[in-house]
Amino acid sequence: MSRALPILTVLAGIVVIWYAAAVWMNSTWVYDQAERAGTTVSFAEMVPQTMTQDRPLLPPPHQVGAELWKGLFGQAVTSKRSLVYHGYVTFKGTMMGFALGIIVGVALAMSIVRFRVMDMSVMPWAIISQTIPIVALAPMIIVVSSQLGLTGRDVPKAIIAAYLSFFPVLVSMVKGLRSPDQMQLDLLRTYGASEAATFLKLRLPASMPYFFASLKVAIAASLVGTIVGELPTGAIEGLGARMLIGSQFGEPLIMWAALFAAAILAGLLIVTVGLLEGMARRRMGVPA
Amino acid sequence: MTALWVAVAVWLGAWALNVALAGSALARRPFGRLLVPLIFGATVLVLWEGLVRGLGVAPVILPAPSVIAAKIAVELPTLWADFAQTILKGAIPGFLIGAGAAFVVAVAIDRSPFLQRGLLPVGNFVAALPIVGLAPILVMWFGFDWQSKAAVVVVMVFFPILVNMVAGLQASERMQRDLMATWGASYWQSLWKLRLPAAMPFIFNGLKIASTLALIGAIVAEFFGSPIYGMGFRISTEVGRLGLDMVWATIAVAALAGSALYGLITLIERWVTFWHPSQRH
Amino acid sequence: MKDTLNAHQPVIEAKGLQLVFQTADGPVQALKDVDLTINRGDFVSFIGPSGCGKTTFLRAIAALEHPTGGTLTVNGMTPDEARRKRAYGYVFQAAGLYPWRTISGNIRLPLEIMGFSKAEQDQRVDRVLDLVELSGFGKKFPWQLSGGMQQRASIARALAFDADILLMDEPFGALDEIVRDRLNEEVLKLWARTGKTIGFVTHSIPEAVYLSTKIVVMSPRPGRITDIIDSPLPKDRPLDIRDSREFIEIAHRVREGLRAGHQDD
Amino acid sequence: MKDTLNAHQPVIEAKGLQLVFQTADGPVQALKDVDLTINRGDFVSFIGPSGCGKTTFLRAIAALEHPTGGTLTVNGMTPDEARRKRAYGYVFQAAGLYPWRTISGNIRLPLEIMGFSKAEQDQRVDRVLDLVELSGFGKKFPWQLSGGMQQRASIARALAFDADILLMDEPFGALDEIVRDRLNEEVLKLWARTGKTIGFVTHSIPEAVYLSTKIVVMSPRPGRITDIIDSPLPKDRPLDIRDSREFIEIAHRVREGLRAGHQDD
Amino acid sequence: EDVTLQLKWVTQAQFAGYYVAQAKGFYEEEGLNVTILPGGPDIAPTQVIAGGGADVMVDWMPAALAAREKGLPLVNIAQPFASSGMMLTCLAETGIKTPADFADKTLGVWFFGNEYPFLSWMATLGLATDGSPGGVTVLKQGFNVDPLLQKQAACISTMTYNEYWQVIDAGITPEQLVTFKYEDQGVATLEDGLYVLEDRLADPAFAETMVKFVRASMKGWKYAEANSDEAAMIVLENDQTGAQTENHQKRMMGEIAKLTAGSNGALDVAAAERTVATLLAGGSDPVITKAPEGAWTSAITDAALAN
Ligand SMILES: Nc1ncnc2c1ncn2[C@@H]1O[C@H](COP(=O)(O)OP(=O)(O)OP(=O)(O)O)[C@@H](O)[C@H]1O
Ligand SMILES: Nc1ncnc2c1ncn2[C@@H]1O[C@H](COP(=O)(O)OP(=O)(O)OP(=O)(O)O)[C@@H](O)[C@H]1O
Ligand SMILES: Cc1ncc(C[n+]2csc(CCO)c2C)c(N)n1
Ligand SMILES: [Mg+2]
Ligand SMILES: [Mg+2]
Repeated sequence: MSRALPILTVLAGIVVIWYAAAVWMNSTWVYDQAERAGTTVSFAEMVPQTMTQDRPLLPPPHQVGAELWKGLFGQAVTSKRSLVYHGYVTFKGTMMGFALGIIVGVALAMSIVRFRVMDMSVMPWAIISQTIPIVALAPMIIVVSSQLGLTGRDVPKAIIAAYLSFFPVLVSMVKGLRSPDQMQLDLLRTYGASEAATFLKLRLPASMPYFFASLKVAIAASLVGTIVGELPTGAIEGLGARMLIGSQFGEPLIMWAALFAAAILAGLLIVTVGLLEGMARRRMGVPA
Repeated sequence: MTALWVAVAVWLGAWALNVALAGSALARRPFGRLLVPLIFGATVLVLWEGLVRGLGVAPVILPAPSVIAAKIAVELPTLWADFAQTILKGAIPGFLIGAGAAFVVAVAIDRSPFLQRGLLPVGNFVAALPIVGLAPILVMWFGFDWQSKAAVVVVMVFFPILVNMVAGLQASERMQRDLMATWGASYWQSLWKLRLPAAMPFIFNGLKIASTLALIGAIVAEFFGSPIYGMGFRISTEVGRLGLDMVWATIAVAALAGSALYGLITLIERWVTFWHPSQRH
Repeated sequence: MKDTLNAHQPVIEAKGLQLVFQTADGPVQALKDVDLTINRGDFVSFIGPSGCGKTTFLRAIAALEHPTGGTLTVNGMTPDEARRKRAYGYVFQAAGLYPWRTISGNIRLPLEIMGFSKAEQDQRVDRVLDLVELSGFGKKFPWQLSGGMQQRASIARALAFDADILLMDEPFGALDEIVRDRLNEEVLKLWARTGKTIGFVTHSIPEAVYLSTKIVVMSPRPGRITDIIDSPLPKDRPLDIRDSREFIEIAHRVREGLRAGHQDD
Repeated sequence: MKDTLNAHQPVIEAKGLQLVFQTADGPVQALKDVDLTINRGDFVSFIGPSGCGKTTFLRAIAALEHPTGGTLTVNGMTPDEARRKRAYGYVFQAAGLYPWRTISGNIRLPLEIMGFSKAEQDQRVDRVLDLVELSGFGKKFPWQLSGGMQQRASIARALAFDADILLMDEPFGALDEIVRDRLNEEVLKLWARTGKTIGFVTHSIPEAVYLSTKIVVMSPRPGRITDIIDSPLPKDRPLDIRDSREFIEIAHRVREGLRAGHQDD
Repeated sequence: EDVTLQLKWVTQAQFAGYYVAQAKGFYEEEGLNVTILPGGPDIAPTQVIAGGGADVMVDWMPAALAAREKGLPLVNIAQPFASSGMMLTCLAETGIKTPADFADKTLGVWFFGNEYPFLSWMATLGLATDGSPGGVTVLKQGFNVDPLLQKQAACISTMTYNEYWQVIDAGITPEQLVTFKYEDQGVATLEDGLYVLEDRLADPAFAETMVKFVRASMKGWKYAEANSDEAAMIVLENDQTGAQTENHQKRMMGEIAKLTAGSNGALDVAAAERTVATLLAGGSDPVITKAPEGAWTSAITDAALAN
């Protein structure tokens, strides 16, 4: 409870500000319409009209909430109109990208820590890779992967998600694998430990806190990547596709609902990773 | 096919050279630290060129680096105008505004653990909002020109910097804070003289992450509406026109600008946090 | 300074002091029924096994912890008031210098905070640098100095603003015996010269005996005072006083007191 | 173990040992012309001011640093060969337990690396836990133990695999006097029981005198040996031997040696 | 035989003919197994077909001709859309009554290969598009009509079958709008046609497959034209996002039917030549620089319509 209260308070504050902003932003349209119709509206008449527009500039919370509710619970979860279904599609993509990102990130980190030449040549380019807008590469990733015979849309989506999520893992793992101090390393040297033993018994366990800390960032990045990837892969399904269609067909509420569904999914994923982290930390003897 | 084998040979040779360089004394000097990644980058380009030529990849799918370089040379004025629009008007002001706002908010909520515990989880949440969902909304609100791009950037960089700032403000050691207390220092005195300097390594960490986000944000936002120049406009338009050489030319500019921004922040970091153990070895 | 004359006037008075920390595993009684009076100009050492509450008591005096029972007054005020009147110089176990400031800058910091004029700051920094034999090192950064030098800088910092009460928490823990001896001598000289009231935590029996007019032996679980030994040694103490019969006797008494506190381990 | 009989056979021999570190500010001569022979079963303490090269010398013996001049042999081999033969148990100043392993897990670590069988591992862990009086704490994590207990665990870890040579770098630096006394007694007992050759770094003169058969006094800039004192104390040493005349004399000689090394400060 | 069709945009009634052909089994009757790939904002059909990701694609003729000039030998094999649905929709309140009034106004345009008709038109009107005074200011409009509703642009590009109705739905009456159809301005260019790569067409087996494909597709289109509501529902079933509405698709299908009316699939060469002429008329910066050769063939439709 003591953890929820501050969050609820902040959320309440946001809702209040949001309503105020909704009235303010949507009023333009109300006044414009009145002017086109040659009538005038008073403030008191205007306010209710800002709450129910089909194409609000900023839909008030209850409109988004209602649309979200309808999307989540208004039909069977297997229906293509269900946000649960599309959320699941996005979730699947996210997990594939996440797994790929972890594998690539960890593998690169291991070779960077092991080989100086990898550190010197690859690390700067890993940073540069993140300055390239992935959306620019997306179409090429699709075409190239279809040329390689991967016609499904899952693989390119996962590649795009992994492109964003490998980086935090890489950076943290490099830090983590290098976190053992000289004394801890020297200890193993006095035992005449092999390099493999040093890695397994010292570097890897020492990197775990860094690893888990990076997972929260990486899973959020992977989700963003998946949603980005859902546009150029044909905008067939998934939350990204719903956002696009909502925008394209003048249904901002569909877009807002998809956006919030994505945020909820992000929240769930981050919390799940946090729980896993907690479990792992307890197993590794970290004080609560 | 020969082009491919030549490229592979060059790749192997350059890699061997890099292995030797990385092991040599040169690797410890700034020149060597620059040289090795540059050689690596060059070999990637050679391999790319070899692949494209050797396998006869269509230029509308992946142009060769030489073609891209030629395009850059011809299109410099356009590339510059795009750069000015997207980076100078969109990314950098957005970055500065976002960082400034994060700074102010961090200091404002610093005294309230309650607000922090409320705001930071919500912040994490917002930070995970996909930019492709936000961008159309912000374009709708702030118009087509750079203002909406700057707004996207503000939203994207705000939370990473805020989270790091808040963590940084708590980074001073208890003993260091207790010292301030024994001297009867006021809140602002201990903020300026202790907690901000101690927070600097964290703040720069946040700024570095935010710098790449700023670039991506400004470019992607242009996909959802823009004037007819700008790097995002160029990329999205030229893909549709099969002008892949121009797309890659713009990507090259983006990578260059991103690295420069990142490098600049790293330099300032080195200058400001000279005292931090990570900066001296 | 003004009241240096009326020595033996109580400066710090603790009566039935209690301090309980609320932790996740339940309450920890760090201090229990502590009664102690420290007079102006006293040099009081606190000695006792790890976790017996030495640090906690010093921190309570400096208003860094708040007692949960009993009374504690400093110059007749609450510790918090005394803190705001800038009554304390505090030296922590680790030097705790701010790495982004030079040695001078570190020493100047409390002076800036207390609003001394620029000229006054310069003059005081020079004076205390001299006092701890660090003249010429003012422009260095902390990490450019050895541990012992850092520790001396942190003492200089606590001396710069002439607080009446100097609290030192194991200031020489990290130093080797020779450097330690030398700093011990210097602290004594300084104390003689300034007439400050000093509270000093240490793990070393000889150090406690050598320095103090009063040795407080503490024991843990819960932290309490088991013995208070008033030293009969003269104020003027050459280093070889440590080979004297009196010295060895006091040391013995302290050791016995400590051993008693350890019995329940 | 096999050679316990032929004591007084040289185990570690240094001749004209030099060790220069190349640093950004130029070379640092950490060891200069060090000549020292350590025999099987010796208990050798190294004492000297901070930075005089004690740690460096110990690390050179364990092949953690490589001398830049002179010769150094361990059991007639190079230190590196001896390391691969697992000749060393090394105890660092801080306990250096791996926080993600339990106490047992930490002690088991060298055994795993050296390929002992599971059963053998269990048996040895139990034995050394018993030896340092930590039976029952095997399942705890390091942070659940006090500093002294952690230090004992790290000694147990170094003992588990029965290396001939035990190197200890200020193992009790962080402990209070009482705990330290107790551990000193225990190290002595252990040494007597196992006949190991021990190299021991300390800052404390009484500790050095109490423990050693040979005390090596070092002085800095550049690090060199200024005095080697063979202790006439008997092998069996109750704690109160420290009040004996002989003890105080050796201590005095060590102090003088140290002071001489400090003169150039 | 497997055929992969790459659409130019997301699943909607604009592509009803193909979905109908599939749903009604027309492809199956021809022995074809057709995969329909929807497009999206980042999918350039020309790039997909160049990369071998599709056998045949739907695109506008200007984009196909521009790609041909870039070295991608696309050939039009059929033209289901007889007329153009593109127009510029303006707010009356901006005072725009004729194209002459565009000067110094802000106009929203789609890019990504959809900008060619607009650029040609402006060139014909003699209006500069680089923002210089006396010309027009061009915005790259996103996927929706917001720029008009928010008055960020005086006019935006709309399709008769989609965006125009969204403006109306948003609450703006037709009287408050002024529209300029490209068709009426004499600058119409051919829209959705079917394109394949020239070298593949040389393979008689592939050509034969395309004949079957075009025949079935046109059958689908004619069915859709005649059964507009049913066709819309078929499209709706194929929309996997579940975000499309019946309302939208039925209305879109109604409008699409007007554009496909009169086409049996065979390309009207006159219309194609008019398109080329329009594109060549770009003044200093024409969309294409010379009249293409072999950019369309009637061989497929001739064979398809023969029996
Ligand atoms: N902030 C705190 N929260 C909870 N318990 C605390 C806190 N600070 C100290 N304690 C507990 O209070 C007791 C006394 O601690 P204190 O630091 O005063 O011991 P000490 O005598 O200074 O020991 P040492 O010689 O190891 O420095 C210990 O049991 C300690 O664990
Ligand atoms: N890796 C290194 N690189 C450069 N100089 C070093 C290195 N290790 C030690 N030194 C220097 O060598 C000298 C001896 O250091 P060493 O650690 O052996 O001293 P010590 O006697 O153990 O001191 P202390 O009592 O403080 O532990 C010092 O001047 C130190 O600065
Ligand atoms: C990036 C991009 N933006 C807009 C369109 C718009 N567009 C062109 S044709 C068409 C079909 C009619 O609805 C639509 C919407 C696009 N294709 N690509
Ligand atoms: Mg303490
Ligand atoms: Mg040392």
